[in-house]
Amino acid sequence: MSEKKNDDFISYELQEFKLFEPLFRWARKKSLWIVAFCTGCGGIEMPPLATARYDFERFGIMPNPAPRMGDLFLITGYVTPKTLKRIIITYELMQDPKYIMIHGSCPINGGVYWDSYNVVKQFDKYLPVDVAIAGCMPRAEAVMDGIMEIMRKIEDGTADSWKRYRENYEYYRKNQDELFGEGWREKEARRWLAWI
Amino acid sequence: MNGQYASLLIAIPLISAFFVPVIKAASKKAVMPFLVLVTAAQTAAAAWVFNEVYTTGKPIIVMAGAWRPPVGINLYIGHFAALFVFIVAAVSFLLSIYNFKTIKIEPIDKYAMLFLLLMLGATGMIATGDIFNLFVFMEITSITAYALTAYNKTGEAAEASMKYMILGGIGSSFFLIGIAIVYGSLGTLNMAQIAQLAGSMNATAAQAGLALLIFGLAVEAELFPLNAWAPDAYQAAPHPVTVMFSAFVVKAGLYAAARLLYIMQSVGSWHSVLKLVVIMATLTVLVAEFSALRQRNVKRMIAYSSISQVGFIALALALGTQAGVDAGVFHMVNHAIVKALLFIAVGYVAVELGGAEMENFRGLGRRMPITAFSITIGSLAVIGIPMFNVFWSKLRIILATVDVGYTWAAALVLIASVVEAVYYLRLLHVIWFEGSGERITESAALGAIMLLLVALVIVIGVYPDYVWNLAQKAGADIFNVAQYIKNVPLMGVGA
Amino acid sequence: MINEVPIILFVPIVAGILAWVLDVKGVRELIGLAGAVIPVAYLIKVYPTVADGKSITYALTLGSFNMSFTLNTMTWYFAIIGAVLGLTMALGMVSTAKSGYNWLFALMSFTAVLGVFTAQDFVSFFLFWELMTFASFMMVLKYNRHASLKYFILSVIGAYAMLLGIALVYARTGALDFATISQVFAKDAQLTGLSGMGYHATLTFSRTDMILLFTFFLTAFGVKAGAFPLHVWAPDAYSETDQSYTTFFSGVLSKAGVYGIFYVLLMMMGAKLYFSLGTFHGHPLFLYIIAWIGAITVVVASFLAVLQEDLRKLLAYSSVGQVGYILLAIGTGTALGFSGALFHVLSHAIFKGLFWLVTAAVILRTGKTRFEDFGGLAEKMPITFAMGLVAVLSLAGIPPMAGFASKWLIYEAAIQAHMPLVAGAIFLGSALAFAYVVRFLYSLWFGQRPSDLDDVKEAPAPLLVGMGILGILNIVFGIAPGLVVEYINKLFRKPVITGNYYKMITPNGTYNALSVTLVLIAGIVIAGLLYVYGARARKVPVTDTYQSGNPVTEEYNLSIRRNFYRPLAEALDFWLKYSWDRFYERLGQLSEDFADVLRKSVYNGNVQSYSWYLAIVLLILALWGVL
Amino acid sequence: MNFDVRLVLEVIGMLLYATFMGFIFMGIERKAMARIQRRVGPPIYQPIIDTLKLLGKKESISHGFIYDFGPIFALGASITALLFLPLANFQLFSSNADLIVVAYLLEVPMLGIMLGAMSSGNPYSALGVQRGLLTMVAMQLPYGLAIIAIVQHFGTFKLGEIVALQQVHGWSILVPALLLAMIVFDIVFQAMIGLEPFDIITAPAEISMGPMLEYGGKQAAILFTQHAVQLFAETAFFAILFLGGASNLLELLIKQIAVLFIAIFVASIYPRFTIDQAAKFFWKWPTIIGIIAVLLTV
Amino acid sequence: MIEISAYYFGAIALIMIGLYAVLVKKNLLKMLVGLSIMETGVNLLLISIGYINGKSAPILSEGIGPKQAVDPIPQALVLTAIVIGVATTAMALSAAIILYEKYGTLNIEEIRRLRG
Repeated sequence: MSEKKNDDFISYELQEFKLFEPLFRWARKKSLWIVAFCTGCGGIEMPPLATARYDFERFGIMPNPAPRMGDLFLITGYVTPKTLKRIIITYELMQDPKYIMIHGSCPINGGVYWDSYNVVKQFDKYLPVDVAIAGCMPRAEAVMDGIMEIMRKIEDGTADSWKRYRENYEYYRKNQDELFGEGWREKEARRWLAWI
Repeated sequence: MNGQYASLLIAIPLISAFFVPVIKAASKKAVMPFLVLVTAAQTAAAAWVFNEVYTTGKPIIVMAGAWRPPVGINLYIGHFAALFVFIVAAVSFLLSIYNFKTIKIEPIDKYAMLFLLLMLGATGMIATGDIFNLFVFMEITSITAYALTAYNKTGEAAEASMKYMILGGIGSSFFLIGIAIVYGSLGTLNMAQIAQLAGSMNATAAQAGLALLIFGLAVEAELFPLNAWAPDAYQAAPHPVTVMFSAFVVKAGLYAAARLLYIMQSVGSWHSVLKLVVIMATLTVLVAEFSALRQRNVKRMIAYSSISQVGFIALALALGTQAGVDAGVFHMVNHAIVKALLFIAVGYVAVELGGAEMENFRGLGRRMPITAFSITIGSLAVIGIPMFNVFWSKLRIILATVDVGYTWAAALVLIASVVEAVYYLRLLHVIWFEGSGERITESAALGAIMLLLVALVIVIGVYPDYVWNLAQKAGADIFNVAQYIKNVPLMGVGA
Repeated sequence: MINEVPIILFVPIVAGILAWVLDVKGVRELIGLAGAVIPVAYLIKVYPTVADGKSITYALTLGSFNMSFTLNTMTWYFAIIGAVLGLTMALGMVSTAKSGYNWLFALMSFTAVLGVFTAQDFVSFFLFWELMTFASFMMVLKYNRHASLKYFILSVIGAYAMLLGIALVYARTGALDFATISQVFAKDAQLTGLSGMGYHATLTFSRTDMILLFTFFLTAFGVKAGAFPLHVWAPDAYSETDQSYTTFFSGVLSKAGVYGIFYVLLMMMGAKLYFSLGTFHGHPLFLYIIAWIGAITVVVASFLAVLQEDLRKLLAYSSVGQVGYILLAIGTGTALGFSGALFHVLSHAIFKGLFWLVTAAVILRTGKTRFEDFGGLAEKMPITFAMGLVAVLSLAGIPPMAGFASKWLIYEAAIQAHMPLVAGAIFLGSALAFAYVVRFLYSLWFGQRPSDLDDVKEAPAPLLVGMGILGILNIVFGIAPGLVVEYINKLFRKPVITGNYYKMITPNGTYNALSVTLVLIAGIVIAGLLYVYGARARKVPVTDTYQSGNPVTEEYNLSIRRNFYRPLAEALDFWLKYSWDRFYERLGQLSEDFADVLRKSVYNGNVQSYSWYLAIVLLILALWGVL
Repeated sequence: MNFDVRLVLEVIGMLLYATFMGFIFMGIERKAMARIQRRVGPPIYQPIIDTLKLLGKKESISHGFIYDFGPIFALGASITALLFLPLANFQLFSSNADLIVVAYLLEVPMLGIMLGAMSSGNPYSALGVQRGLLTMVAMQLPYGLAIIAIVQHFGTFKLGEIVALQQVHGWSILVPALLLAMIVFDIVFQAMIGLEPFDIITAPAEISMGPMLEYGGKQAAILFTQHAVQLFAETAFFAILFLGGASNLLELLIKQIAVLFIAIFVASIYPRFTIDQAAKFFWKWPTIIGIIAVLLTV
Repeated sequence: MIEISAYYFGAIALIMIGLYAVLVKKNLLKMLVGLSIMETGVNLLLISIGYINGKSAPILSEGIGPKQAVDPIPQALVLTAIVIGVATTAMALSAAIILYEKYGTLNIEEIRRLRG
């Protein structure tokens, strides 16, 4: 399954909108839909952002449970290999252009789990990242700032993690396979068959 | 040709019956062929009579010793009798062939004798014009029937025969009392004369006489609850005998009952007797159908079905209208054909597969296709599927019943018919869609007989007009008593 | 000129018998097909005559009953529906029927139905009615004894109820042909109306008679139409037979019941029933009863259809429900309602016929019937799927389809007749119809395909032809409902619904099918422009969907195959405790037990008790006063 | 049908207007909801941005023909439903179809969405489909009763005539029976536009948007547009049936927004029903009120 | 023509006794005896119908013409009936023998293999 799909995914030719591209770029900036993968403690920073005090909805940001429609993938804390598998799969479901923002120290360098055998130390080895917010935990203001940053990057076209993922797919794939082993998707899928 | 030759109908079987021992003395193997010969002769005679009656449109009156009735005893072969004597003879002829396959138990000569006498009794009951003569023929029929029922010599056979005897004995005793009362008050035994005089009869005597006559015949005619002997006798009797019971013995009883009912229609209590018979007939249909519902023995099941059909006929005959009687006669003909077919086929299966239990019928469609096909057609006909003969007569009966106002009776017998459909269709499913087994070669002669009857069923079903016309004439013969009186050349005495 | 009627009537059964007797593969199919094509051809041939309002009559005398069969405006309508469905059935059976047995009884029921539709007297009506019951029963018996017996018992109860009714009519009028009886009823109705106004008249039929007649005939036709609570046979019988045959069985045979109600109860004795039974809130009482029976049938059958787990059962219950619509429309008692009913007879026949053909194809190719075994067939059987989609759209009543046109008429009729609750039942029923067709779509065609269905092939050509005929009819009559409406207007001899081929105008409403179609197409084009502008789509497999981030393979079950509408069952659990089916089963069981008790106690084997019976009868004779 | 330039222009204009206003309605919905929660909320034109963004996605996937056809069909059907409504002084095609047709057309988009959702093969989508259909089953009875009450009261199916009669005799809701019908219709309306307490279909936190889950990019954009058109059509339908229609677009707009606000207020107060609760609810009070309404109007 | 005479009562009494035996006695033979008694009663009834008080037997002899004799027909009938009765009884008894062989009893309540 995975082999065929990923070939398609790479060979797929992205649509270029010539005339309306600026309009769409503006729209992308103003309408970031979050696929929140609330791992770790960062997830708790989301409710203040969404509610009356900070209210990110005024920037058009909206949590959206459907990854196909999502734009911004928020990784809000440490990532274990097990969660990373899900993150990769969900990320590949999202449609270009898509952005990743990592949140807190743990995905950047392992943070307090720097010596844990079971935490992914360097998230951007596996998936490309647009904005990383340092801190343990970053406060809501910092997160807002990160969001502002990503909006600015979208506007000037430097939020290009999705392009990088396509271009350097071999690299990311190699790292993923190194971590999980070859054919991990099938293995993972089959693991749960026994439970059903 | 002189109409008096019609007395051959009585003479042939009677004389041949006495010749059976002689034949047996010559060669035991010749008994069965002799039976075929006699029944063929009888059929020929009956066919001639049938043709004669229906072409001239006049009944044949045979006067014993050329004495005019009521002094002499007469045979009255009207439209009905001609038709039924022919049916009796024809069915007997078919059965005489069937006998080869089914009758293995000795003494065959006795069987042959009884067979002929049973045929004679039924013929006589239908043909006679004298009430006591009717009793005599009825007793001939009964006694031969008792004997034939017990013929298999098993305990069951003897038991069934015994039941039949006790009930039949009581019934005939009361019938005789009825005759006594009628004779006592009218001084005549001739049916035409009774019809003539019935109006002037002492009311009490007439009521009692009529009721007892009908009671006595109802035992023979299998009306509920007087029919308790019937399923046992049907089940235990040899297969050809069962066919005879169902095809014409009971019909003879019914005919006699109907004839007596209608010749005494000027009796004061006539309508209440009719009503009583209607109730009994309806109950007969209901109880018999329900009893058949869970039968495991197919022969017994069909016996119950036969009883219920007889109930139908009785219902039709007791309606007291021309339409009812016509329908009843039509149903009699159809029922004789269909039940002969069914009992022949089932009996054949029982002979081949060692019993008429439901289990033996599993996969019959593959094992004995012709027999299975015959049973199928027969069953479908009995249920009243269109394109088969019984449909028409059932339709006629229901129309006639409601016409008289017995809607409840029609409703009840129709409910019973639903039950009938259920068990027959279960049987069909067992035959065609369950189980399997090795193919059995079927006898060509029996196959031919069954297919002949099947063809009759279908032909009458598709084109009922001819038989319906016969039935109408025969029905008029029973219903139109004035014509009956006119037809019999009474001597001007007794009145 | 040879009379066409006997040819139309008897060709199928003769072909059936030939097919059964010859029973050679190839030959029997050809004969059977010919037997189904000829009636259609002849019916089309006589169309000009019939459309002019003339009729073609064929009479024969059988068993001294005068029988006559007529093709007139009314009967032609039903006959052509029957014949076209019969043709598609035959096309389907070329692929699905494995023996001459099927051909014999399928074509026998074809003849029987045409006979019922064209009969002009009660004897031939009853004869063909019984034949129809019998032939269809035999088709079921081969597959399932229990279902067939249930069907047969109920049908025979119905048929016998009808027989009683016929006998009662015969007893009162002495006639069996429709013309005379209609006259008697009409005259009697006038007299009843007069006697209601204080004028004394001797009536042929009393009020009791009419109640009896109504009960008898309603039972008879209700059973065949599958009306609540006599519907229990239908789901089993429709599902347990050759599915190609069910095309005809559910599409046409159930219409015989409708035809009976329409012809006998309404056209023949309607006025008399109206005067004898009176009114209820301004509606004729007998029509009110029919309308409510229809409404309850719609609701109950549709709910049950939604909860089915078997493809055939779902469609069978749906058939029952759709016939409920027709009854309901008849029950409105207005010309509009009758038009709606007649139109729905046609549209139900074509869309449900199409459904059953699709089912036949699917079952033929997969050999499965339960929803849990299906999935993802749309890729494997694209044409069949397209036809299934047409049927779904038509049944769900999506506007430019035949199903909508007729349903719309029924809505209008029911609301205009001021039967609000009955009309509410239609709304509920149509939502339920939506729900169950989606079940059909989802479980069969979409979602993940079980691995054992990977080598399923497209349906065989004859089946596709049959489907094509019905599919095209669905679309044509949907876009141009006027074609049908015009003909129906001829039946009433006045324009009940005006308009042109595309437009139907009732007194208070309009529906222009063509404009709806065009606007819908325009809308789809507009939407399509958006689609075309967007990024080119990349085809992904079913496993490439969001499963909360879990990786899945084809071995996972990604479809909800079982208990799709479980929450509905939970919401309805109180009502689902009661079942008419179980009630009848128990009744049957009880009567069998009763039969056992009866037989064991009456025929107890003791000759002495038998003697007692004799004595008791003697006693009764004495008490009766005759002894 | 004659080719009528004016009509075509009107249609195009109305489509643009309705789509735009529909988006604005969706924005109002979000904005008002935010204000009720004491948030600033997105700009009122936010749904337009969202739709543009979705349309501007550079990638798109498909699960097969029906997956693509579903949303297109839904949008087409919504447009159709819209064009058969008499919108203020624009009659468009409304003389060609009546109340029943429009009521049906308003349900057709549902089928399109269901078709697409089902063909994606996602179990969450299937659950959404199931819930959507069950909601429809549940709400259809009171919905039907409300419509029947209207028709019985006015004695016609033609929307134009219903509006005209209301202009003469006053709004429907001034009639007691129709007020009851309006209450019923309003409850049903909540489910029709998919707001709490009947947003069981999408239920974002439970089944991840239900039927829409697998849609992204252009298909989602089409679905958003469809929702906008549908919202406009449904509010207009409400206004036409119960609030006396309108003589110009502004009046219509005011009435539509009034209807919308009621829905928003209700939605922001109530939590979500489970599906069987919803069914039981719909078959209890709304049905009873509906029956009273129709019996009063017989 | 019917006059109430003592014979009638006798006949009816015999019939009733016979019927009683059939209805009540469990022994098959007793039932058959009852049946015979009944037949006798019937025959007596038949005879007594033809009997005219004070007339002689219907045998044509000297001094006894048709006018002096009782009605001869019932007597002829009874002769026939007796013959029939004998035949029936004989049949019944032979069946009883078989029954006893097969069932080992003559109790009618135990001879009920055929039922239902």
